[in-house]
Amino acid sequence: MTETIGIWIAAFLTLCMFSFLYKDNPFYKFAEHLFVGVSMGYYIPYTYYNAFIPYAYEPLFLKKEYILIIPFIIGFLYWFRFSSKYSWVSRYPIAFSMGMVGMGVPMNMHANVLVQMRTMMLPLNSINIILIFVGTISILLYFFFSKAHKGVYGKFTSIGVWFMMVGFGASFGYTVMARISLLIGRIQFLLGDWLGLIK
Amino acid sequence: MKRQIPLMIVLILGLLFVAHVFIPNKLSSDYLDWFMKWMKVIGPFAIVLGVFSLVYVHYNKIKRKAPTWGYSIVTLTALVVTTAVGFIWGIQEGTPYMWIFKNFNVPLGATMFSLLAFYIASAAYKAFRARSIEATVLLVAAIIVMLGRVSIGQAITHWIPDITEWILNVPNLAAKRGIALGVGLGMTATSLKIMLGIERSYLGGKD
Amino acid sequence: METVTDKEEIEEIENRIALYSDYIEDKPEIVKKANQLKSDKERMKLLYKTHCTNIRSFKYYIRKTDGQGHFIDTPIYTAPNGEQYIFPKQNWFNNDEIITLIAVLLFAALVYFMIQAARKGKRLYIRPIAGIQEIDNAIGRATEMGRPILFVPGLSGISDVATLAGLAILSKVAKKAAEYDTRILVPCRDFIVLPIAQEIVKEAHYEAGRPDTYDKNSVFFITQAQFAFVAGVNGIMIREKTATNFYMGMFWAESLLMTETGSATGAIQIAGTDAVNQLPFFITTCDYTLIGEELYAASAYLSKQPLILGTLKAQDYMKLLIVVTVVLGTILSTVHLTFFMNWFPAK
Amino acid sequence: MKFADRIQKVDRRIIYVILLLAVVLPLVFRLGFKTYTTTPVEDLYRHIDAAAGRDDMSILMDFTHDPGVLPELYPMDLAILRHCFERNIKVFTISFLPQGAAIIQMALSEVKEDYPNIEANVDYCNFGFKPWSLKLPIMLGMGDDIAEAVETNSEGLKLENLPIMQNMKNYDNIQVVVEISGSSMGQFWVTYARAKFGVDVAVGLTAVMAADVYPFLQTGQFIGSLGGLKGAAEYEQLVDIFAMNGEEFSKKKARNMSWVEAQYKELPELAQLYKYSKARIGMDAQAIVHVLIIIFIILGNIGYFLDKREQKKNM
Repeated sequence: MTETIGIWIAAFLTLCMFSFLYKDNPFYKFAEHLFVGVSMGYYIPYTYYNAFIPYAYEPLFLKKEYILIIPFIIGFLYWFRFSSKYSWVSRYPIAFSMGMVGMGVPMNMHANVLVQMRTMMLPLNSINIILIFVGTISILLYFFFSKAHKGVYGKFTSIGVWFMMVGFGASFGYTVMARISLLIGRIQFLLGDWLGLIK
Repeated sequence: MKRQIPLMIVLILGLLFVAHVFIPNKLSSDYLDWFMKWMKVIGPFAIVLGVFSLVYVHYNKIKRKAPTWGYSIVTLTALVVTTAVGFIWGIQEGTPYMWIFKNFNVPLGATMFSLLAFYIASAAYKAFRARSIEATVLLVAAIIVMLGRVSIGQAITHWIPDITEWILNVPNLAAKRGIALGVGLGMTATSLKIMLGIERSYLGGKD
Repeated sequence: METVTDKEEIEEIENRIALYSDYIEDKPEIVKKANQLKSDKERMKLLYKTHCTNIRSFKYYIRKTDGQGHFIDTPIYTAPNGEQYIFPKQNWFNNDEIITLIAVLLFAALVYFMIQAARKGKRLYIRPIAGIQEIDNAIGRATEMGRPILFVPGLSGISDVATLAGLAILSKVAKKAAEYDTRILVPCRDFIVLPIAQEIVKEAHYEAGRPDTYDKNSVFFITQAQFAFVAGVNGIMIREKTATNFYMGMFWAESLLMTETGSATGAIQIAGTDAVNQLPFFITTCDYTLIGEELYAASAYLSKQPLILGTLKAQDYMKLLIVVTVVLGTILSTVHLTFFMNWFPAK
Repeated sequence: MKFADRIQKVDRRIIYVILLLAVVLPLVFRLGFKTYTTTPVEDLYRHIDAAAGRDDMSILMDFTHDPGVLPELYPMDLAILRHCFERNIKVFTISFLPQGAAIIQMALSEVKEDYPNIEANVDYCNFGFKPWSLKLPIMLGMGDDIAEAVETNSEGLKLENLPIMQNMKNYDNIQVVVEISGSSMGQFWVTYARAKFGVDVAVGLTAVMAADVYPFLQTGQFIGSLGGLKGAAEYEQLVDIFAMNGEEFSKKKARNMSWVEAQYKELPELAQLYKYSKARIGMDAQAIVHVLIIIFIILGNIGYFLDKREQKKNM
């Protein structure tokens, strides 16, 4: 019973969303605002049960690790964000959590730059590897802004544009695919779970 | 006090984290353990920011009777009801809370972006133009990939999936690597600027 | 407590005591040592420490295999002092990461000094970007047609670099528009971006010497909701018949909806974003698109803001270094000298 | 009105209706196209399959996605879980989004229906939701000790006491981390977990991101990837023709279409359920719509060029 009611509600909300295709209307607006509320309302109990209880409450109050009172208080400082006078206090927890960017510096360099560089230095022994090499170098030089694109250099960097356009084309094709997949998913729901036309 | 100390905290913790990456010593892993433990306590409090600003925006709308304020009531009611259900009946499988997720969150979220399929179809017809040679190359590559990823491409000739694979593995790879290297440097630069206190917009506020 | 009187029981207990004392006597040094300690806590500490050392100690031998199930083993390695277990030593530096350290130090120095140099007003060259010429032409066209210009500074907030770059470009576009006396419309989605954009447009009118033409209502907030915002922007394009549309900043899935309407109304459209996934849509629907970092470069070129300019330059030099290194490494590896390549991490 | 104008000025609602038909018709009247598999998907399948039957190896699935991308990613969730349960592979699940935690529960209960012998905390363990702000602490902490970093499972039980954890210590016991998401979360795993601890990472992505991961596939930073509905359909097929039919994986066989066809005929009943072939059925509609979109692009451009020529003539 609840299952059926659920499916009908879901179908109704799906149609509300689709009604935006005709034009912006109260049904769509209702669904949109409902979505915002439900998503946030969903977040609170989850965080409470799965994060606050095991990580903050239990160690401090049940295991009595009293040193954790300090981060507990720092966490509370987030609340000051909404006071116009003391909003600067909330910078302390933000700053504390920002400390981790330090790790991002070498790790990003390592994973996103150096590892990629290593793979770029493969021996040029096949046509594809040569193409990848030329493409990557020419794109890097295209985004090198300290020299004007003129003469042979300009010609070389314009190769980069061709490579990029093919790459963007691939993304474009895939993006089209993604959007259509989402629609297919919704239609599968409407036809299958709701109307029972597909089995 | 208002700005300098938070910046110092970021700098000191940040430098210690840089050191942590390079130093495989027990001291360094103890530092990480300490930070994690504290961060796990601080982390959950951050949710307050999101909830508060949402409530604040909609409460204000209702108070000022701004246009479409009625919908703000919908948002706030949904927020309160969902939260209450979660706290009263719990959040495990089979509770009303999960029922709300399945029948409200899922259809609303999934449908929102499926609208884009319609927009893409109409844009394909009305706006995707081969305005320049570059745009033409882009469109041709896109068409090949679109055909190559579905069975019809395979049915026409096995060359289409093969060329698709080649496009993805060679020119696409080169393009994405060139761009990713730039992005990688950009991310490193942003992290550096935050750590060194050059970039401070995340702190918010004016003073 | 009860007293044991039965003879057999006494015997058994005595046996057991004897057994345990033997056991302790025979035990390794460590148990004896622990036994001598006074408190339980200290005893546990010592045992735990030994436990940790022991589980991290290893024996080594080398196995050579042909990958088809045949193999030969060497005898277990024995150190000169006869010890077979080896305990790893704690290092103070991870030698595998030395190249990362060098790269990070180099890059950090570049970023720091380039931003300082830009702040001191040092002239840092940036090549002219093709799109900038197009921006001028597009403003000129709107003036000729006597229709307004639309400028969307992205949908994201102020912490996004793209938004900052977009706003820097807005300041130049607004100034040009003020000089030509062409109306400019700036719809915003973010509460914090709104006042900044207003300030920028106002400033631009003053700079152009036409404070009288500044209209506060031309920079306005529509709504936070992603798709509703776009619906609002589309309405403006159709009602106001904008001649030129600029999209500069961060865009998400909604990008396509705006540019489609713009192309239907026949406006000239110029876009710039670092959202890689939206770039293909902009390229096929707009007349000119600033791709990725070109957006930063254009804004640095136009505004000379030290933060953007300095970072851009630092990244530029780093890129040059990458190109040189990679070309060198590739030449070496092609002639089978792989030592250089192997300095770089593989994982 | 001229031809060029007429093609350019079609009402958008007509286009919408045509699109809708192109989706609905193939779903109702099934076409039954067979998909073909690609290297990144096969690599992931093989890699996961290597942990079959071992109790000191597991895979970690990170469900950091929300309902917005479910149609693309949910078939992947089901297919990978089914593969693991069928082949007796230990699975950990985690999510850094609260919505993701609910999706884990949905997926687990849906697949578990068909595998009554699979037991929670013995054959799989759901870590549940961990807050976004803790993603790095947990990711890095697991390199040292999973039980210590994650602490509790979704029911609040301490990990160290669970049977599944007896032989699991850290990333050495994780065959592969499979990040299923519509964001660049996979990069985090590569940048932190892989760079520091060397754990293998693979991704299941929405198609929007699918083309961007190729550089990382070449470097081996991702050992495999599933791209969008197509990737999900391929994985479904691999699970069916190999795991469900009790065959060992072989790339040659997977690429041999007539062998694949023959395998389809021998499928056990369990594999023929609608929920396990959702992605492949969807791909039929996908094929038709792709062709439709291509026709739209070509028609639109014809109109555009005719128009342009007209304008030149008039000048």
